[in-house]
Amino acid sequence: MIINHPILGPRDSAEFTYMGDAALLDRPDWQAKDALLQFVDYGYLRDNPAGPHIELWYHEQGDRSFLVVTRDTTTHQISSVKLASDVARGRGRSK
Amino acid sequence: MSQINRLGGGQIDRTKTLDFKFDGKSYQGHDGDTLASALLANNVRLMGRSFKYHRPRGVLTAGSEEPNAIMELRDGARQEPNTRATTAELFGGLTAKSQNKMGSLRFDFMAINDRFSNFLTAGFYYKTFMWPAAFWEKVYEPIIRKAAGLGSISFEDDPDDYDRGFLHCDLLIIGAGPSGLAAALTAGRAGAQVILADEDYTMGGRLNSERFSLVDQSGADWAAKTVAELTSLPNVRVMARTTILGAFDHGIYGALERVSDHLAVPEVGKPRQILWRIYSKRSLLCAGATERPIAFENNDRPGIMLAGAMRSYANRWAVTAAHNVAIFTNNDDGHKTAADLHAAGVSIAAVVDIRQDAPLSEEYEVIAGGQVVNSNGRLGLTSIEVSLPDGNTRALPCGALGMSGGWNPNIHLTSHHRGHPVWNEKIAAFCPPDNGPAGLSVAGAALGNFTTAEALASGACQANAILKDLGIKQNKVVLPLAEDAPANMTPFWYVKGCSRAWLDQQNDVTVKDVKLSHQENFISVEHLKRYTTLGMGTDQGKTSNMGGLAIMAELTGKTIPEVGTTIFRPPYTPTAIGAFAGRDRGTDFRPTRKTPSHTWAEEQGAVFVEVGMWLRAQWFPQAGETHWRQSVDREVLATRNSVGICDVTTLGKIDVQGADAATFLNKIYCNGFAKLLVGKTRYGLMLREDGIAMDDGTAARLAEDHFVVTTTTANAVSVFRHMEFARQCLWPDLDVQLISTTEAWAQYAVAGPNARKLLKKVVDPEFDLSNDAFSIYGLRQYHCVRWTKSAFV
Amino acid sequence: MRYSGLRVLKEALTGHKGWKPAWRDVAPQAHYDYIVIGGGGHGLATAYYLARNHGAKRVAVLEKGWIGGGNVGRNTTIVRSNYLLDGNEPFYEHSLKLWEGLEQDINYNAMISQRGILNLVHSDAQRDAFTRRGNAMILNGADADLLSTETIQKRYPFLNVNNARFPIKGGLAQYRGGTVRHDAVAWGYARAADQLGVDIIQNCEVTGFRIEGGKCLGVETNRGYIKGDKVASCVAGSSGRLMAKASMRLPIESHVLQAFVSEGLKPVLPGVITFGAGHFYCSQSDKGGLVFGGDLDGYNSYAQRGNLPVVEDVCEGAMAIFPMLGRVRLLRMWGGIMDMSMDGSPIIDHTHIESLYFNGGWCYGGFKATPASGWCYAHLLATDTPHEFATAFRFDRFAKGQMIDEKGMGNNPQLH
Amino acid sequence: MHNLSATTALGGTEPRTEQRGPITLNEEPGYALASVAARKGGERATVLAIQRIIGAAAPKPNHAAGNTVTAFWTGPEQWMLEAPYDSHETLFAMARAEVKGKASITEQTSGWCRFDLRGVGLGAVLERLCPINMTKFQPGDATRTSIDHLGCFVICRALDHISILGPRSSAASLHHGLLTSMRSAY
Repeated sequence: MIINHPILGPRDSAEFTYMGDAALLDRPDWQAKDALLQFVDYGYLRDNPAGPHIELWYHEQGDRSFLVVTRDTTTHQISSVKLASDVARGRGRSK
Repeated sequence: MSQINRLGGGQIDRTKTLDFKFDGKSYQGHDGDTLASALLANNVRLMGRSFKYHRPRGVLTAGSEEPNAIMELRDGARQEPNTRATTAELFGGLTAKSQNKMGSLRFDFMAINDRFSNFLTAGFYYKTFMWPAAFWEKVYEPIIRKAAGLGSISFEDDPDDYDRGFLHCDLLIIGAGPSGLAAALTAGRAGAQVILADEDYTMGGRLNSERFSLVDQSGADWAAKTVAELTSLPNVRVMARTTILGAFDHGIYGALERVSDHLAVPEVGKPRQILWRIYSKRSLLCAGATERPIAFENNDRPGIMLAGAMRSYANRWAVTAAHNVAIFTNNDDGHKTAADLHAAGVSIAAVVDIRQDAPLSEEYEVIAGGQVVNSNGRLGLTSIEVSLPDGNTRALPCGALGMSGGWNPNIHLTSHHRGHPVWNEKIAAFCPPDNGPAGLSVAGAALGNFTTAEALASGACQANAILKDLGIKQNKVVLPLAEDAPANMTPFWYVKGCSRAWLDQQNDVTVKDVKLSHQENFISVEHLKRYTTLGMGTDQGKTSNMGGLAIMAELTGKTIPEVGTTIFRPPYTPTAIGAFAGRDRGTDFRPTRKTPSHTWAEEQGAVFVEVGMWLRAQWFPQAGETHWRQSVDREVLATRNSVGICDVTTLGKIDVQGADAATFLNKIYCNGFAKLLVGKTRYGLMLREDGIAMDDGTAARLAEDHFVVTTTTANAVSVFRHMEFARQCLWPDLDVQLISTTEAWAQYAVAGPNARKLLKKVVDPEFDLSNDAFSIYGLRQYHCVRWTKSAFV
Repeated sequence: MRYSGLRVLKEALTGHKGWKPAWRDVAPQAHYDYIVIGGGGHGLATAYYLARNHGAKRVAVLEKGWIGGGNVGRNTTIVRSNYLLDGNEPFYEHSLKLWEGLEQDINYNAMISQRGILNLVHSDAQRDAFTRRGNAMILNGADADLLSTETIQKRYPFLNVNNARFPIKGGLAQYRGGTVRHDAVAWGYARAADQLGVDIIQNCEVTGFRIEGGKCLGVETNRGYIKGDKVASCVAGSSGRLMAKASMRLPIESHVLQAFVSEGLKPVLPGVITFGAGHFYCSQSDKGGLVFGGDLDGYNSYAQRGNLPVVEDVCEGAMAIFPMLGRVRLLRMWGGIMDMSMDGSPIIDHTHIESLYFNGGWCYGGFKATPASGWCYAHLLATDTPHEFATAFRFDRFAKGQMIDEKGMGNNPQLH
Repeated sequence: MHNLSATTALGGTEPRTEQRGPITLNEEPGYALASVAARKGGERATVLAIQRIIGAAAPKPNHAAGNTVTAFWTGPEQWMLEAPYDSHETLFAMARAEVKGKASITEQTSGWCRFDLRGVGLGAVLERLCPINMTKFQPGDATRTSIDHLGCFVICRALDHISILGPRSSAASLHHGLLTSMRSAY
């Protein structure tokens, strides 16, 4: 597969390590009242869609960027690639 | 002259005579021959035995779709089972052996199976061999296993090297027949980065197999001239002997280049084969078409082959399988073979055409409305039986028979992404699916454009469409005028009433087996394939599948497209495991990581242990020590009583800097680091998100905003990955910078009561190693050396 | 109709006219006691054991395509019970025992071939781990044998013991492990179930569940609504897709695993051999092809095909231990959808929806589990209590911290 | 204490040189390395500091720049500085002084081994090593990719001169891989 890195351009996916569903960005607040329940959900349940899947790829053999990739799991076609740090900020993550 | 079946003309170099051996017997061929053409030239028709019934087998095709003429090529460690004689280039000194036989090829004791074929029908083994239960592994299975399989291996290590590589292009053209060459000219002259790959050693495809001319030159000459021009273009890479074996995601193709297979031994330092990973923006499949046989009783004897292959042998290799040849056809193309062979001086026994309105010939007999219903000849064809339109049967002596049942486009790569082929009624064949691999277009015969003129035009046209998509200025190439005869064809799959009519010649699947499969409810094409093994041989059913589908359609009262087809998977042709592995074998299987003291440790005779690719000195045996415990006990005691050193460079080391470095470490470790004093080290435990321990190590604070973290050797990579995840995905606004320094710093642990004493010897006196100055978990930096003191090793 | 050598003889002499369909093609009825969704190995085995062990009468197996078309039709055919953890080992040992008597039980020769499985060891740590595992196996009634390098070299002289990046330092053998003709498992169970009255319905795709008041009443299909007293999902890699129709999220990701077969060869390998320092395992089929595989491609996929890097990785493993295979050709590669669970172990359990049951999360170990999976799932469906060998395969084990994580990889489905 | 002798990454006291056809392969031990990573809010200052250090604009992604001291881009807001060891033993300290706390500097000297390939026709060697599109790899281009399982930096110094930096501990494996490619290509 080819991942079109937002900074570096098209790169072979073999340079990357797959890190799973990008829902992992939405790490629950560990101080929430129902933190345990939320962490079970966060840690163990997945949408696992047959279709567009938003997922994390780590450019381990490249520039070490985490990317958020939208890829169709039935065709492997990739429709969007973003820097994970940008996406994380967009989802309200900061410090 | 021994090559009694050699004709005039052809594209072989008669000035170069090559000696070779088949089953121990010496023969001669010429440069440009394949093993198959050279054997045919020497009147060798019997080349193998079938899988199940051990029926005599001769060559069926002239290409990589060959199911029958498969052999053990070469000797010793280079013995190569199941090699197609039809694609093996002849070289001086080549040796080949027939396979899957007991005794000699002519007298194969296993041919007894053929007598029992009535018992050995499709799937018979699922119904028996169950009693007594213990007999399966002990008795039945060993017999079956010994009988099964085709070629054998040498059990010696493959002595040749393999390599891998990466190529990029705007346009990958797969196949260098008329459509591929026209496309390459179009795109190449337009300046696009083009790769043109063909599995054959001579490019040109069918142009090399036909007699017609392109205006004033032969097809082969035009192909050679075109290839020469393409080779001269710096933006075109012409790759002969290169099979595109699979279409992978996003325009990536696997390609196998056979660098040295046409040589007795690879040149020193050169690989036998290279597996290229080709990154293409667009690709164009110009893989041509494969002719279909027609099933009739005993249609599997040596000498019975595809009519188009006969034409290739005659026109390209100047060879005929026999001097008296018959043709069985349902289309006009079969007549071309008769005409070409006749022109080459081969006598034509008759052309048997199932069509009442078959074109007639003044040169030889054409039996219109006839059918070949049986054949004779123990180890090779001697005659055929033909049913005439008037109901009578006539015997026709002949040494070879060409079958032409129409052509199937070579659409294999288009279904590598599981796209389902689409039926084309006009040519009665499956054509490329609409949902083939993104970026892959198809041209020429692979698209069902069977005439040369159509193929040339479609290649150029598709190339221009691709150039347009790529934003490259299109280019009008003037193509030579070429034959444009329509391929009149009446679909005809098998002769009615036959039972032992072979569909899959390698696996011995007959019309009868398809009928049984249907009777037992194995009707889905996938069930048919799996139950009968139709199309599961080394040829993957390139010549056999269609017949089975057509018969199943008839049995179920459905149309062929309703029955459907199994789809093709990579590789296009079987590919050496060694090639996929490339140079990653033996001690080069994976990189080795060595510590700074590795050479010293080797000199001390260390025994190494493998940890995370590192070689770590485990213990240092001394003279007289025979068991590892003796060495280890001695070393432990020495450390306990005095001092020991250990190269712990293999531990992961990560530099953590930034205003929020301490906050960051607080988040990823169980332990707190915010309050760690500068100059101190603290043990840290890292957990996974599910609360289970992930790694442990120490973090040393070099400055308010600077830590060095150590990890275990095995987890160095995954801990760094986890920290990057935390930094980029969880807390993207923390001011933290991470960089691995595992490689940049050597690291030694010094332990034991005399550790301080030892340090004093290597450190300049101004460095205070007293307990007050250098206490537990203390840390000092001195020149380019950092010292930490910890109770954790 | 019973299969036997005598019967084959008789049919051979009478033109094979007497063979009957291995299973009937039937149209769906309006109502079943049990609806098993998925005509793969596990689904067919479940239906068979429902009828055989529990006397269930009205059982339907709904298959969206052709039976045996999922992972039972494309796997590397290995059976074994060499597990470490208590939640797993008794279950897989039960499965192996069922394999051992399967052919006589279902009157179908699935060519269960116990030629042994050997896991190679390449480091001291690995030897320790395999020693522990071998002991766990023996404690659970399975067989295990720790082999020295010398024994391995003697028995498998063609293995690359020394001239390797990762020299072989021993191995763990299970002699009762081996291979099975995978397609025949589906066909054999289908035929046996059919003979007990089970309806096997091909080309019948479940498009939705009818759920009212927290209870599942039946399934919508492309061939109409079918009422079912108990509805059992058993669709392996398609679990995520199917259960989403019941609005369930699962502790499962679907990944692609590729497998490979070589051209046919005269006997090369005596059993199954796995390479411990890379990702590669290999056996030889009765037909002569080397059947081999390795690691997952490592990304979510329902596409049933993989990519080159893993093909190369697997062949590197092959060449690392069998340098004699360099000139053997890879004939065909294919990809299956693996229902990778969060701890690498399966689920056989009720769902939170009444009358709706779930069997899945087999990762790439589902084939060897086929008989026991069917056996235990049938038990759960018939009795509403988990079978004693499958009590650990619960949905709630993640929330309760009772994961069955053989590899200790945690919730990284692609690493199990 | 200071009675130490330096060895190269390949373990010798002298750098290794190999020749095959038109291509030369040299082990290049004599370079100091330091990494630069901008701190939050210090991005602009870091770029300017690099410009002062290398005498050229800080290289953009996929690029290298500079003369005696060079820099190549290694990641978002991250660079590696490289300079001859003999003249720039204190590259780390110098960089640290120059960035004035706006960037994190890490000593990387000897963390990476460097091999230089020189000669006409380097494409044929490189295409056997890594997926870089060699028809487009121009002087000033620099990237990180995987070579024989090793994460390496590849820097095009000139059309006939390419540097490869790999992890020091695997220098022997990398060197062997480069040599194998040279033999396969020429």
